Amino acid sequence: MKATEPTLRTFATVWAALMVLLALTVGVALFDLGPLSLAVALVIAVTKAVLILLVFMHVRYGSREVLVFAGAAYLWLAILLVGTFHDYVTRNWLPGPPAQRRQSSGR
Amino acid sequence: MNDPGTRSGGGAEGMEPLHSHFASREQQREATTLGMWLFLATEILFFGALFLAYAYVRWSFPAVVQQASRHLELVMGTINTGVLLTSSFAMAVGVLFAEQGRHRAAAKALAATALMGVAFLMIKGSEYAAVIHEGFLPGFTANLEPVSRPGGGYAGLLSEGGGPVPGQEELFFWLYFVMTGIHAIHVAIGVGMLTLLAWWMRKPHPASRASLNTVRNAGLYWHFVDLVWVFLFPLLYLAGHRFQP
Amino acid sequence: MKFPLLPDQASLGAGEVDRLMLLLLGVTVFFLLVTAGPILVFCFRYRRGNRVNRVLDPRGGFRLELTWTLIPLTIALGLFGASAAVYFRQRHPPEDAIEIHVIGRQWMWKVQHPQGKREINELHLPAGVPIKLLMTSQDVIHSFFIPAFRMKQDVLPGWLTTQWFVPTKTGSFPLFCAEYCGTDHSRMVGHVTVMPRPEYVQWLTTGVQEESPALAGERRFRQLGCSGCHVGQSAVRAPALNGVFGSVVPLQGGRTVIADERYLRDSILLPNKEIVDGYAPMMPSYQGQISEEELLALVAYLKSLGAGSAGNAPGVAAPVFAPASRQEGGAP
Amino acid sequence: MNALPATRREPPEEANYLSAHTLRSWLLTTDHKRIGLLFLFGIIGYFLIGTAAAALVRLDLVTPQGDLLSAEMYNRMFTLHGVVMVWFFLIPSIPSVLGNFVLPLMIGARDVAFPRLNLLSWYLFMIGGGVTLYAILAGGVDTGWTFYTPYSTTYANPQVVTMVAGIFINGFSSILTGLNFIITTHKLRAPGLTWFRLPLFVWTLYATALILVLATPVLAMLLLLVAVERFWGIGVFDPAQGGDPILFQHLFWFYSHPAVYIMILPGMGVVSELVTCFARKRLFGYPFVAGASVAIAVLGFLVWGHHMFVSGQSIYSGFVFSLLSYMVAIPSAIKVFNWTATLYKGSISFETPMLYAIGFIGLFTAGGLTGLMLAATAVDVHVSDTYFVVAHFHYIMVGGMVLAFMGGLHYWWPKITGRMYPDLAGRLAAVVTFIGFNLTFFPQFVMGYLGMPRRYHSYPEEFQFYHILSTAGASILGVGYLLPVVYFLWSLKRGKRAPANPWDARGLEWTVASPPPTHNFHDIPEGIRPPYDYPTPATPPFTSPS
Repeated sequence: MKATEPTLRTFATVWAALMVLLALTVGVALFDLGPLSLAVALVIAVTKAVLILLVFMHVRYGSREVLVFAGAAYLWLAILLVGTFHDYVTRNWLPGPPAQRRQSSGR
Repeated sequence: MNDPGTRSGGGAEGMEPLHSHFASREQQREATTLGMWLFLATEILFFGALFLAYAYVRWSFPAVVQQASRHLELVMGTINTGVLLTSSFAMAVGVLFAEQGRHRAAAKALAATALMGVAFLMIKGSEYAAVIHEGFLPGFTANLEPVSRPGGGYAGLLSEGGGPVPGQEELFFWLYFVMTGIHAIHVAIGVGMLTLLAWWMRKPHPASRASLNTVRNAGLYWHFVDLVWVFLFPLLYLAGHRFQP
Repeated sequence: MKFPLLPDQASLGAGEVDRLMLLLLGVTVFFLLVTAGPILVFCFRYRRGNRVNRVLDPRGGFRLELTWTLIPLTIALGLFGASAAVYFRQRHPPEDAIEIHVIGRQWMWKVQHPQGKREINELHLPAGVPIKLLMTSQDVIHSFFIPAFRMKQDVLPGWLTTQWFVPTKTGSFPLFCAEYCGTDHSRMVGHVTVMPRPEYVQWLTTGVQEESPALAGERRFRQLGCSGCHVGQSAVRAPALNGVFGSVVPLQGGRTVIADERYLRDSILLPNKEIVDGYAPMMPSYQGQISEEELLALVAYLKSLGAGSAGNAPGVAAPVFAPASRQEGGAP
Repeated sequence: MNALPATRREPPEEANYLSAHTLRSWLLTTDHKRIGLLFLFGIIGYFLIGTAAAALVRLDLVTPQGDLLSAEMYNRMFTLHGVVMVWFFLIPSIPSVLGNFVLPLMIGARDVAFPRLNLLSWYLFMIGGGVTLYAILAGGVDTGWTFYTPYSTTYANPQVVTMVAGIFINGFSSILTGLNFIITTHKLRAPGLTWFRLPLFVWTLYATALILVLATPVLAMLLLLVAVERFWGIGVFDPAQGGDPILFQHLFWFYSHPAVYIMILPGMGVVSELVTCFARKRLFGYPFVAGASVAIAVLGFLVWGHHMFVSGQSIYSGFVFSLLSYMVAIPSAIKVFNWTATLYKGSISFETPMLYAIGFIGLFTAGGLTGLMLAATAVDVHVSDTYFVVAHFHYIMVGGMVLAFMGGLHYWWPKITGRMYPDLAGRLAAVVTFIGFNLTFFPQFVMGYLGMPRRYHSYPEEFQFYHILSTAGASILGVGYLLPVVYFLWSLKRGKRAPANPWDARGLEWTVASPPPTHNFHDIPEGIRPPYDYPTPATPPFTSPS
């Protein structure tokens, strides 16, 4: 944890970084990267979010409890998403007997 | 806020009246900050349920989401994100000035943040108008007459270009309007709060109603609203690649 | 006023579920004895005013805690394993089961046998033969529940669910709707009548002769113009449907899915949900134009198209799917 | 509970938190003790409404064809029973009544962290309740308390949105209470009161507050989406649009299963207090019981899928949720074993609170173990949506939570009102409740396994015998609930004046007068003793790993 309190300059640099990341995410999204495009967009969004959380919201300069509370909220969001999605992902893994799952002759 | 139980001291401390049941200002500040963070935790999960609905639609209809996402106003969305990020910067500066006791500068910064919030809402409004005008408001045609939907099939969108037939795009645009709508409501609440705070802080007398903790909490709330938009923007606007080689 | 404790065991699976239930009952009685027993003894022995040795040895606390954490943990894992095995069998229909279509709608069950015979709130079954129910709903969520078979499965609108059983005991057993579905949820009941096999075959031929779902499906297939794209060398590129049922279909975006009844049904109503790799999403949605019965009939017809048989039905093009190179192992 | 006239022969009371009697002093109070009482009035009212609906349902079920109510009215009654009991009695009762009253006293604080938010929580509770009552009077809702789509969004009658709004508002009351308790426990503990010296009731309230804060927002969004789908006609739960009714069930049970832990955890905390006080003995394995409380709160969030084994959810998810449901049973088992061990070599007296506590341990264990049967996917396929499930959750809710609430209310009644209630009448009520409860709900287990479905207005004849037994039990249970109302009201006027520590219990709340002064402690208590250090012969001082 950086002990020193944030100054105007820190905020300005973070602001600039956010603007660059915004331009980056829009630029990257113009091209078709297939499934990768979602991953890149999310990575950039998470970095922007972490920047805002740490500097603008003083998580970095506040007490450790704040970090625990913020982390817990995102962890619970992850529980909701993962818990629901392991249903959607596996819903089509049909329990059909092996014969039923043979491969159809390709083109 | 000052209720009977507070003992307000002078100077910068005046900005932070101590309530009776707290032992010290330090304890009170930590308690209010933690309390605000807990409230933000509930907001994260409140929006989280919506993001789950988005994840379901994107998982079930990937092609549709890509097609429909291209019909959103990318330029307006990008400007809006820029405006909100800048307002977050202004908010952080405002809180910094308040902590340094420079009331007038803090009031101006808060007013600037509120102004940018209003700008965000106006851009959002015009974006809605544009999208509705193209007939993408689910359940309505371009000139807003309700469409009787046997089972979600309305002529509108995309069928002329041989693209996916309507029915599931309504889900994407429904998500678009619900997610950005609820976010816009939060922005509006934030703007209202910030204008009130800026008004209270412009005259620096000790018993001013805007205590330092309130300003800090307003800052946390505003940064959170910006945080939600940071995720909303790519998921809704950048779902489909725009550049056709 | 007879008051039975166990419902009749009328299906192969019923005995298994009852045995598992008795095991769980045993565990419950064991834990009740291990807690309520000592509590009653301590309450009596250590009641206030009763002069008895109360010197307490504080050691051994942690070891005791460990024992009554690990023992319940192992028992719990054992119970999970036992029930998971039975559940796995409960949800694995054999391939040669007789498929009966069930459609739930607000406050009645409509049943259709593969030979075409229809029933309302009644289900006649042959004994000793595996039966697979293919179920969907026309409005809200229902649940096809036969206590005697210990079997239940929710019936969802817009989704196809299945359940299977092997009726053993002949007789008539109650049928309930178990998921709350509105005002007359409690009147959505009926009877399941299990008959010896020859009697069932004979029963099928009585009453009005109906067209079998597969034939009705083929008629509807042509009426709706599906054959225009999916059959023969048509100008429009659409996947041929011969032998599609049960095969692994590679989708756009790299995922693959098994072409089961649900996939066939979804492809008709929500064509752009799972688009086959290498094809443009141009199939129109038939939402609102096909009733649930016709949908099930179409699914039955598509399944009859060379499912398992090597030869092509006359006039139906060879199966056309993505290149064989995109091979994945069979679904787990 | 308005004026407390000092009768002639008793000395005039010195000023305490009940002294001011103006309406404004009640409706604008920020004193956690008064807000606790305000909540008590609220939940008693809603409990009566919920019980009335239950009585109508039970009477209607006496005959197979259900002669008392029409099918439509029956559906409205069980929905009313579900909604009012879950959101307006079970969830707020122990945290908002006993918790609000006792938590600051137990940790040596003058009040909760945000007193004004605490009052706002009560107002939101009453407004939410009012809106729900309006929805009931304006025609009622027949979707069941679960509001499953697409029935609730496309087929149910128009009052659904009003009731959903009522529950939405009430949700924020839960969030504010939870938020208040977490910050109070973190920040306002008396100096020297470390986490491992806190009474168990504070631990369970903290764990409950975690769930309140982390689960309720998902319910709020879900109800908002249901309302949006009813108005707009389009929504992500509508299968015709490609939506998924099972997505609704995922979001609903993500809230509702942790909600059942919101209901039971405070009850466990109360029982830990009662068992230690009336056995005059330290709690056995304090750190394990405290850890188990938080473990239940956290694990409770992972298991919601066991409500959906037959709902069309994927089989493999069923295995995952079934395994996790077995894991969540372990902390509850640890708690029950530790209570049993606490009774060993104690000197046990059987006042009313202790009877309720022992009743709780027995019935909660039975309820919890039938939960193991439901977590077994294979058995759940047969018993899901039958009376077996109804019996299971009533064993936990009524057998567990209501008994613990009654026990806690009797235990802290002298502290709240300054009056003693007649103990003999209390014991009678406890025994009558225990008998009535078992006669009501045990036959439902048998009926459930026989296949009697839930929410049925009319049923086949062979179940009538069990229904009659259950209705008979319900009437006894009704008597068991009415008795305390009688002697509690009696005790307000003519009860013996309660000393500061009637049970000679340990804990900071017993060091202040009863009823306590407005600001709880004249000066913040120092020299905190380890929790429950009851003197027992030749016991070396308990060294808690603080």
